[in-house]
Amino acid sequence: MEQGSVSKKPAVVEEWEPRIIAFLCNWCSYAGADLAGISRIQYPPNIRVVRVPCSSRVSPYFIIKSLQRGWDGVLVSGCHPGECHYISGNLIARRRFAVLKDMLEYIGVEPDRVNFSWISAAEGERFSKLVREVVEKVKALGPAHRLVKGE
Amino acid sequence: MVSISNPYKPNIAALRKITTENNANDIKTFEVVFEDPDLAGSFRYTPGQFGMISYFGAGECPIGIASSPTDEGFLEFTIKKVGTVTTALHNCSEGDRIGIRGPYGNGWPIEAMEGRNVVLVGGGFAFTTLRSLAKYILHDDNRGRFGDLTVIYGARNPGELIYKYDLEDWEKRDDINLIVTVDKGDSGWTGKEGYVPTILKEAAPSSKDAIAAICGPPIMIRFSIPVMTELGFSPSDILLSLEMRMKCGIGKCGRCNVGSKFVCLDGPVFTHEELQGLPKEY
Amino acid sequence: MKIKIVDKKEVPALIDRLIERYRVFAPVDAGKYARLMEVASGSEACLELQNPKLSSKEILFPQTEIILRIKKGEEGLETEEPSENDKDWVLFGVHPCDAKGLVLTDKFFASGDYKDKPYMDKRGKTSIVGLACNHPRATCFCASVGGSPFGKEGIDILLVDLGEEYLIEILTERGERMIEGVHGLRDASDDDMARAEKMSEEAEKALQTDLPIEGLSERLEGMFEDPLWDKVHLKCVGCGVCSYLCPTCWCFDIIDEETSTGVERIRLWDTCQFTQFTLQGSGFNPRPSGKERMRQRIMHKFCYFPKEYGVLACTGCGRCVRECPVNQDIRETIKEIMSV
Amino acid sequence: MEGLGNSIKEAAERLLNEGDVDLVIGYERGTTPLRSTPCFIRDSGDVDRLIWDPTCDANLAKYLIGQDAKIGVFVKGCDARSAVVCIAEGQIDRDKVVLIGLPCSGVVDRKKIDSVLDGREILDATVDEEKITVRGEDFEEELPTKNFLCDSCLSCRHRTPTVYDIMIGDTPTEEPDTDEYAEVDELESMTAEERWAHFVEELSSCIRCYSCRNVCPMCYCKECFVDETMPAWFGKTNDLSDTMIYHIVRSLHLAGRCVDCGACSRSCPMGIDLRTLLKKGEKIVKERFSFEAGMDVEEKPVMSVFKQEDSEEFVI
Repeated sequence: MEQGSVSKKPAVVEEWEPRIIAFLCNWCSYAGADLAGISRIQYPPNIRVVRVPCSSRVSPYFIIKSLQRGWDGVLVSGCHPGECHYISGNLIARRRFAVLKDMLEYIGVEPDRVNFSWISAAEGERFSKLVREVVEKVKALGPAHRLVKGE
Repeated sequence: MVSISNPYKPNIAALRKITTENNANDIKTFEVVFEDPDLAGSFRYTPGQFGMISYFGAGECPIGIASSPTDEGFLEFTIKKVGTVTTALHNCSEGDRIGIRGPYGNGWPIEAMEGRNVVLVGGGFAFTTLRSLAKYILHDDNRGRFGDLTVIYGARNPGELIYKYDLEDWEKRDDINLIVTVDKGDSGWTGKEGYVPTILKEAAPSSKDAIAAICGPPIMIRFSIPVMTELGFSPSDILLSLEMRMKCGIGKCGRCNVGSKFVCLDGPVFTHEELQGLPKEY
Repeated sequence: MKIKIVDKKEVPALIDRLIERYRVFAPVDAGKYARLMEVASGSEACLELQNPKLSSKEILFPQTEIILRIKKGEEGLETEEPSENDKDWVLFGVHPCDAKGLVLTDKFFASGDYKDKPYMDKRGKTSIVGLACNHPRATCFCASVGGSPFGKEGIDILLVDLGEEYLIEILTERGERMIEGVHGLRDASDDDMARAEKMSEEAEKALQTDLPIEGLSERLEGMFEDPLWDKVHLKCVGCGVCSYLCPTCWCFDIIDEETSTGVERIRLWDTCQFTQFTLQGSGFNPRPSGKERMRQRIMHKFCYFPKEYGVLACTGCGRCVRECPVNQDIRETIKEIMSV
Repeated sequence: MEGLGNSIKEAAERLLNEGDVDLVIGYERGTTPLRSTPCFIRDSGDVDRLIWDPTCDANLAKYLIGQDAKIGVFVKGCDARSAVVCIAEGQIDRDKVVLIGLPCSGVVDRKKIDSVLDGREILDATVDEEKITVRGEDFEEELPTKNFLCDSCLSCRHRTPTVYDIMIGDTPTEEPDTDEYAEVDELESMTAEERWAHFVEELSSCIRCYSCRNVCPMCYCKECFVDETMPAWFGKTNDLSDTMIYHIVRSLHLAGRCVDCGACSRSCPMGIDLRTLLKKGEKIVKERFSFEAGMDVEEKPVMSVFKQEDSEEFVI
């Protein structure tokens, strides 16, 4: 673009898309996500999936480190209570997530940034709805700043 | 205000060759060449000195220089995969760039060794700077300045022996008395078996007009020194290279402070006599 | 030696004059304690408070400092040193024990073949305006370790609080340069100087100097294996309070942190009291418990450093006595050592 | 108070003389006004050093971790609960510890006292349960002890040790009037931005000296998560994000384990109020799992068990 002529190209304001990290338990939620894919169910591409053996494998370090690294949202999904492949993994994790969610909210991190859900291997449709819901909520919050390093 | 050079600024170097040294392949030798050509020529060091190796993003760690000053144009570092930086280095491939600061430390006292018989006792992968010293002594320009050279080197098992290619060359030479041992042999092993201190006692190198250098795990050192003393080596003729946690390499960060000495500045090589004067905190 | 007088209400203006030519760091009232910070105007400085919570070390040897930036450029790596080529600095209102601390820090970081450039660059452009201590605290013991409440070591201009005014004693040529742009200072009268002298004596008297320092270094030399060390450390929990607040603790750690633009090599405070300070890759730790660590801190300050530099590595500021969570009092430790 | 002084010494003397313990850990007079300091007594001849008054604020349960000697330790209500948590978590062998309960009615907060003296230095002080007398260069003032107790003590619900082998004096009875979650409730009523601003302001002066971690009996990890290098989860510098995360994660590790003894806030050289952070962890666990730390040696740690009916309203 020489200095002289300035052509009026429509300013494509690239709409900000949130980046969301999703920890999916291998036996249920990951399978649910897989089912959504196989059944060609559309859902926003904002999530990046990390497969974990069980929702109880997700330590608060993973979630807080993700927030620190600038992920705009975190989703952790495991088997429904009672259906855990390891019997009580999700039940132990449920207490941990409850304390973590309350504490992060207390510190001032927006509640919708960190989400927990139970998705079974058969709930492909529900998984896609969940992802859409989380993406909408995080998009409403805007880019993450609190706890982000180097902000 | 006179501007002083920054001792923390590393020189960039490229990994030209990476050779795995042991079967467990957690010990590799890295052949390194400085990017800045005239630095390659001016990087003067003596055997026993160490460099601070940087893997940018992981940090720095002190590694003894394994090559001999007689090797032109490159440096060698033998590194065991233990912590963050060493793991990052082990994941490197040839051509990758690292940083090198140094050379640091006093190194083996070459002048004190000239004209005398030299006994080198090494254990495990701490044999690196002794190998540097041995290669230096064996080099044609230097061999004449030293008397008999005895090298006793041991490792846990044959797979853990490093610098096998050097050991083979040294076996063929007649101006070096090489004794290699392993704590526990395996089917293919035909050489000596036994801990280094016992083999040292067996070999019983004469202490007449001789100086000894020991470098290995603390337990090997603890049991070798009494043998040396029995053989008549005086505390001032037993040299040791200390292994301490280091971060700066230039005597400022305080980690390697033992008594009023800094192992990175006043060491890592100390005579047994000097060590007797230092508090037992190494 | 020129001695001036300035009214207390003129001091903020004096600092504003300095701010025009220097970056000025002065004690600021941080609510629960005083803290040395950069001031944008003289009115922010508060000279009435006691010694700041952390010593002046935190300005010239900050807790976290980038010593190198590594950019992953196209043709490989470039290292770049952050350089603050801004105005010269002035540390204003520094008590003599902190100024002495900086003298010892200079001695250490400038010694040997390798100068600590990050510190030396800052120290080289820094002038010190000292503030004499009219009311030393019960926990201060500078006089017992070779200092004094009106000490001048490491100070370019010394202020003495005479009540309504400050006596200004210009001690060095750096001090001259600082005072050049400042007018409206009248010369001190003999009476002023006499009052200052009397205050100095009173301050000296107020300090308790019964600490047996004489012969401490020599005594410690032979005490490495003494059973005293088994008792002395028992209540210490191994935190970093005494080292981080101390003007003469300089140990540091170097780590790399990755950023979006490359890698930052960061120097940060560390202390021999932490468990991992001397922990080796093999798992061996020459100082495995609190006993060895406390012994190291005492031996380094009162035996090893004096042997190497001929002066104690303690300025008697009393911060470790006041702030230790379990009231481990270094004065008691010294007395125990001398009574063994 | 004087009667208690003697019974403390007698209890220690008997334990040492009868060989029930090799060591007694208690409090002795500190070296600066209003200070006590932990003391370790092996010879019964030294029991005279032992004291008990509202300046005895260290949590001595800290010194029981990793000990194999038989130890007699003086514990306030909160310290005893710390010992219970550590026993329940297998860090202290109950048979090797003789818990000597102290009748505590709160310990003084030196920072509160300093804040009313505006900079004047205390040269001498005497303290009892009614009043604190502070003397300086040119002043002497009497302060009602109850107005200068630590926040933890003002709302303490467990003055009597939940577990003890010997009780010195009679067990304290009166219940405090202040609500223990007043500060937490106040913060909860704020907006997220205000709460975030509060914690940024409070934690930004942290110098990572780890006195809060090192005085806490619950922090006994061989290698703390901040010291880990493989992987290095969070940074070790006093960068704001890393520092806040250190305190947040520590409060997560203490949820359902912290007994609100206040030792961390008292130890902080920068005067940071860590209590409003840790008290939230305690409240969450109490409301969600109706569990209170350090009440029963047999009860399993709350975060290592679960119930089917645990609340999950936060799960979407």
